[in-house]
Amino acid sequence: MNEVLAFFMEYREAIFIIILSIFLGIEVISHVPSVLHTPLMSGANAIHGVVIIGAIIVMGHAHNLLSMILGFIAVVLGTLNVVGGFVVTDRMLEMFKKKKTKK
Amino acid sequence: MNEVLAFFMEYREAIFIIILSIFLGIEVISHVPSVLHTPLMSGANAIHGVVIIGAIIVMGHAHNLLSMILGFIAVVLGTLNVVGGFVVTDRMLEMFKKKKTKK
Amino acid sequence: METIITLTKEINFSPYISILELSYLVASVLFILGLKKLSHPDTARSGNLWAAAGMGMAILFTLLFHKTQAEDGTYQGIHNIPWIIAALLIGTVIGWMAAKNVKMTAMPQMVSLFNGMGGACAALISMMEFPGMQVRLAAEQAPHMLNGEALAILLGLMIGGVSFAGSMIAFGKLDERIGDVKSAAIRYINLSFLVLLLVFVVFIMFKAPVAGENWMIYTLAALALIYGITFVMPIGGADMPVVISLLNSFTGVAAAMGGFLYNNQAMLTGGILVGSSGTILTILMCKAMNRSLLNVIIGGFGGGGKSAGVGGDTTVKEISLSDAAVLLSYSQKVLVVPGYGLAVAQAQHLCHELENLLGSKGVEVRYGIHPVAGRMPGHMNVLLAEADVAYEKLLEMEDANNDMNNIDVVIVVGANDVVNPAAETDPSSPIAGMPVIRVWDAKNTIIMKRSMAKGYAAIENNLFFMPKTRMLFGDAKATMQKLIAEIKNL
Amino acid sequence: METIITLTKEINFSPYISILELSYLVASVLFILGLKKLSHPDTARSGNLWAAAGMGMAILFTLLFHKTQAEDGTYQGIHNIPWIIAALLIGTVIGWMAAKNVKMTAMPQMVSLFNGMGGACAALISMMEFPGMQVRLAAEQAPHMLNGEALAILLGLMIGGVSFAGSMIAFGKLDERIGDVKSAAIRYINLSFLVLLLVFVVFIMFKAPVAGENWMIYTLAALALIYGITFVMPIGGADMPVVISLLNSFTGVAAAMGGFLYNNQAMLTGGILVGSSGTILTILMCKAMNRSLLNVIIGGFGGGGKSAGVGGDTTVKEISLSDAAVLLSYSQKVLVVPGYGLAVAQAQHLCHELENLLGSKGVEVRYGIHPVAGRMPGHMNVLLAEADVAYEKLLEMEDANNDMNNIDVVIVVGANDVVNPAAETDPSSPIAGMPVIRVWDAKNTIIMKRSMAKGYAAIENNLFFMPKTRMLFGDAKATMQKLIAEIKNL
Ligand SMILES: NC(=O)c1ccc[n+]([C@@H]2O[C@H](COP(=O)([O-])OP(=O)(O)OC[C@H]3O[C@@H](n4cnc5c(N)ncnc54)[C@H](OP(=O)(O)O)[C@@H]3O)[C@@H](O)[C@H]2O)c1
Ligand SMILES: NC(=O)c1ccc[n+]([C@@H]2O[C@H](COP(=O)([O-])OP(=O)(O)OC[C@H]3O[C@@H](n4cnc5c(N)ncnc54)[C@H](OP(=O)(O)O)[C@@H]3O)[C@@H](O)[C@H]2O)c1
Repeated sequence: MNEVLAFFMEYREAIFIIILSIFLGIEVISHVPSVLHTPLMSGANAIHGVVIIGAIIVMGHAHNLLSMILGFIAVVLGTLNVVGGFVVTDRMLEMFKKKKTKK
Repeated sequence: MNEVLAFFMEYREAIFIIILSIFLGIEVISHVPSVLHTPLMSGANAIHGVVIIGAIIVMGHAHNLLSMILGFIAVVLGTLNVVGGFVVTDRMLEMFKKKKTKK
Repeated sequence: METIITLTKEINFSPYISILELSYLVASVLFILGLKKLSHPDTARSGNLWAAAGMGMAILFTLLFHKTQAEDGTYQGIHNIPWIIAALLIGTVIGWMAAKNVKMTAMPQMVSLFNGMGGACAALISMMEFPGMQVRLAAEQAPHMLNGEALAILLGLMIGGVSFAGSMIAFGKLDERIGDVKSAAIRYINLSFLVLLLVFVVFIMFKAPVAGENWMIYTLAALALIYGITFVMPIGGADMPVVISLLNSFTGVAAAMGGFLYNNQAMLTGGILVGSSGTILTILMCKAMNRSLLNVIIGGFGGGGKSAGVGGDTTVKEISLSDAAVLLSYSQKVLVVPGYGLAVAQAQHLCHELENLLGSKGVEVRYGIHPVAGRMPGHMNVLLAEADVAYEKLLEMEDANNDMNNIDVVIVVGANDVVNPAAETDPSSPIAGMPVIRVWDAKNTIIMKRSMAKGYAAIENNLFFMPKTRMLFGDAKATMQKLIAEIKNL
Repeated sequence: METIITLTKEINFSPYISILELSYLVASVLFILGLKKLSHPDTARSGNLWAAAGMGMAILFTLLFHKTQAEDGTYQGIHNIPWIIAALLIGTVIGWMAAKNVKMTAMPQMVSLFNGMGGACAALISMMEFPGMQVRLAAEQAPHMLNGEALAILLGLMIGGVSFAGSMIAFGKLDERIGDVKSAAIRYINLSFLVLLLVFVVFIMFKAPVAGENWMIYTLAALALIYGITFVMPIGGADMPVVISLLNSFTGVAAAMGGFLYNNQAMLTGGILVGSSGTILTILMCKAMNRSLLNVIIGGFGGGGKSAGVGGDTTVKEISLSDAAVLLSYSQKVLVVPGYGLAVAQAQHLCHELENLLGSKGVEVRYGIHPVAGRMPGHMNVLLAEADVAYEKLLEMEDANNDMNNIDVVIVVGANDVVNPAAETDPSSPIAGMPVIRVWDAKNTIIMKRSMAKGYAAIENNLFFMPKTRMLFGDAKATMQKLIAEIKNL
């Protein structure tokens, strides 16, 4: 119990930010029309590509060959996620461009 | 400029929490039907009564008579806000109790 | 805040602090969930209770577990507990009684009053924290007070003070103790006080702290109070619900300043949530009246609006009670359009009686509810619900308008602006563009009001002069009573 | 995290760190705004760009300003910058090309692939951080690895690994490289792997760290990959969009673990936002198909569903091309109901041509769009938009159903489940309760498909046997071409 409390205390700001973000994610999405489900999924997919920052950090502090190689792969994969994700989403949404405003 | 950055750095978690809360507040409210405007205003009014915690803290560490008196007043006022706020909101919402679910 | 951070770091070992922080986290989540539920009709009431539960928890745990580092370096829990409990009890009893006994129609005043209390509380906290901070900073020989703590204290005082004074004025206006002040000058006075207030905050922050020099904080408090008064004074009495909503969000921000000061998660989230959602709510309320927030604050509405010229017909036709009784009894579809006058006359119960009476004769009676009829959003819903009118009988404005051609008789009970055709026809009218209930499309219209007096927007209403309109003068409650008696005697 | 906290505290003086943190804050806000805009049709595209801008900023500022404390106590910026930029370039070129060249109909696969890349990236980060952490903790002689850092590393690996492997399988299924595996046993294998995975994570955390002992992390990685495969394998190929959405939110959580590890605000918010909004989106997608998430995951749908007995009529009436051409040309209102077959045949452009042709003859042609027609939400809208069909011509399911009685001819182009009456009549049908387009209420129905084969839910469709229904067999594109030629020749 005490360990859980200490853990909570140590990370309480992060935990708090996590909780607020969870609520925010739910609220933001909950009124989306079904036509947008796929582009939204794809856009969200691109956003979690933010993991690339972690890849850059490890790669930026890698010292041996193995971690250089792994880091390199990680950065490539993360970039794929980011760039591919945003571009594909943009292409999907381009399809809707002629869409008139609906009530 | 440096001072602003240092300020930001010092309070960045709080600033972050503030920003997330702002978004959350906006998102949560933006779909409320107009019948609920008044109860919602009243409910929100009760929630900001959380300032009473601050009043309890100052009162709890007051050492001279003046701050005792001011603290006492602050706690009374804060309680009024909290208790009155929630009770009045409840009374308002009681009026809607027979309300059937609408489409 | 800095000290609090180091404090919580140093006494990490104490599980009490963790429990306290955890309780604040839970309270914040309860506030969020409560607010979320409050914005849906079915869950609103439980939402209020959830938020209240969060509040109770935060208060209790603060009393039990809060610790501050005293000047001698030791950690001290909350002192003066008996006094605090006494204050809590006094506040609870007064608040409870006031909230329970207030009349349904006086609720906006009540909310305003409670909001003011919160603002005052925030301001008092700042006033008590400032001297201590000054002493501390002076001891450290700080060259200025440019830090987060001072900012939070000063803004808390400023915003809380404005909110307190403004709420009191709003209360007075709604309770009809304070009249409207109309003058172009006050707008400039207003603005200058705001500028003065902000300049003074900056001034304090750049001054080197001197222990015991407290005149500044008192002056700031006085300025905030004055600005609060001049801010609300020129705004029309009937715009007060919007103003209260705005001041409500101010108090939220003031509470959040306290949260920043004490690094207190519950105060921070609770305050900011109210601050942002209150702002949005204010904007939504303005939108429902088809006005901008700026327009409400600057005024020019709610009194003194130029009367739109009454064109053509200028004679008013009255209807006798017995004619009205016959007309209603032999109709198929009747629509009641209630307005502020219904609330003033407290005629909602009689309205429901009339509805039942006509219903028993086979007449279909329903209500057309304008979103801003009355003086607060949902005012009519609340009144009619109080009189046990079934929810299905209440038509929203749009639905009522769509069915208007089929209505035989519309009875307008103490409504005026919300049935004013000028909103659609006269672009120069102060209510131009506001959606209205188009009662003139019905086959007959009966208007119950006491006189030809204007409504909230203080403009003429052409409806009264239209060929299908008949007036039934008198207090809505008395007239309604007589009408019911007539119908029974038919 | 701990070290990072002290780190940022100690080098407070460096404005670079502050700028970096500020950029993360701005990036987070851009993610939030982007997501918000993405959920409204009019702003979706700019929302995507906002989020992309936030991402670009976060990456750039990380490269420029990130600092870590090395073992010797000095602060070091990002090394290996040329290599990192090379990797970024390679990823950009491949990602860009792949995204630009993929066929519209293969987009779900693409999303799945990119999602898998993100998961793999998260997993790799954990694999690289674990040995270092073990060395550090072993040096401190820590009795176990029960701390936030280890938890974040292990969960990041586990979730990222599952997401990677699952996405690859989902990709394979959508691309029809991997078939469906149906067996009750796999469900238990599945569950046991999940339990094993979780137990193993707990086991690692309770073990005392030994420097260089890396088999654990490799085993965990292997377990995660295997579980990812067994998790997705038994789920029907056409449920993949839902699965991808779920795996998408997994990757979000994995990214957030990285954010927790590095105390990185942008990763934390970005990841969690995607985690929670992705979960809600998954649930919404299931709702649109009238199923629960559990039902999708456990399967039992999308293959092998028992065929609902075909009652009464069992003969199918065909229609000749020339008859169809006449029928259409002399109708007043025609409704096209497209389905998955339209996508397979790529007949959307011909559809639009038919619409124009009939329109020139005075026939009103519109489209009835079922929300889950095709294999991804919005699939039909995307296809028809690609073929330049005007947005006003697309009716949502409800509107289409309301107008169905007035429709002279419905042309069902490669749809099956979304026009299956069993959804309404047969409570034991796997699609029971799913809303469908009630084409049988129209005066005539023409069905274009290649055979009597079943659709996605693998059930019979009574519609084909109904008296007003006529079949027009053949590939949708070829048939449509011939039909257009016939109408032109009339
Ligand atoms: N709902 C909100 O949130 C809100 C907030 C702020 C402002 N407003 C504004 O308030 C107005 C509401 O329109 P409304 O049509 O409901 O009210 P109104 O325009 O203010 O008219 C009320 C009418 O009721 C009559 N009345 C007063 N006491 C009466 C009594 N005892 N018996 C019978 N009649 C009585 C008055 O005429 P007599 O004196 O001749 O009897 C008056 O003309 C709108 O302009 C709206 O924008 C609404
Ligand atoms: N939209 C989504 O997000 C989503 C996601 C997952 C699952 N689903 C599910 O997918 C289904 C969608 O229903 P649906 O009616 O669109 O499709 P469907 O039920 O899968 O039926 C498609 C029909 O198109 C025909 N077809 C295939 N290729 C063709 C071609 N080249 N030319 C002409 N016809 C062709 C097939 O019959 P022949 O072989 O005889 O030609 C088949 O019966 C629903 O069950 C839905 O729940 C949707």
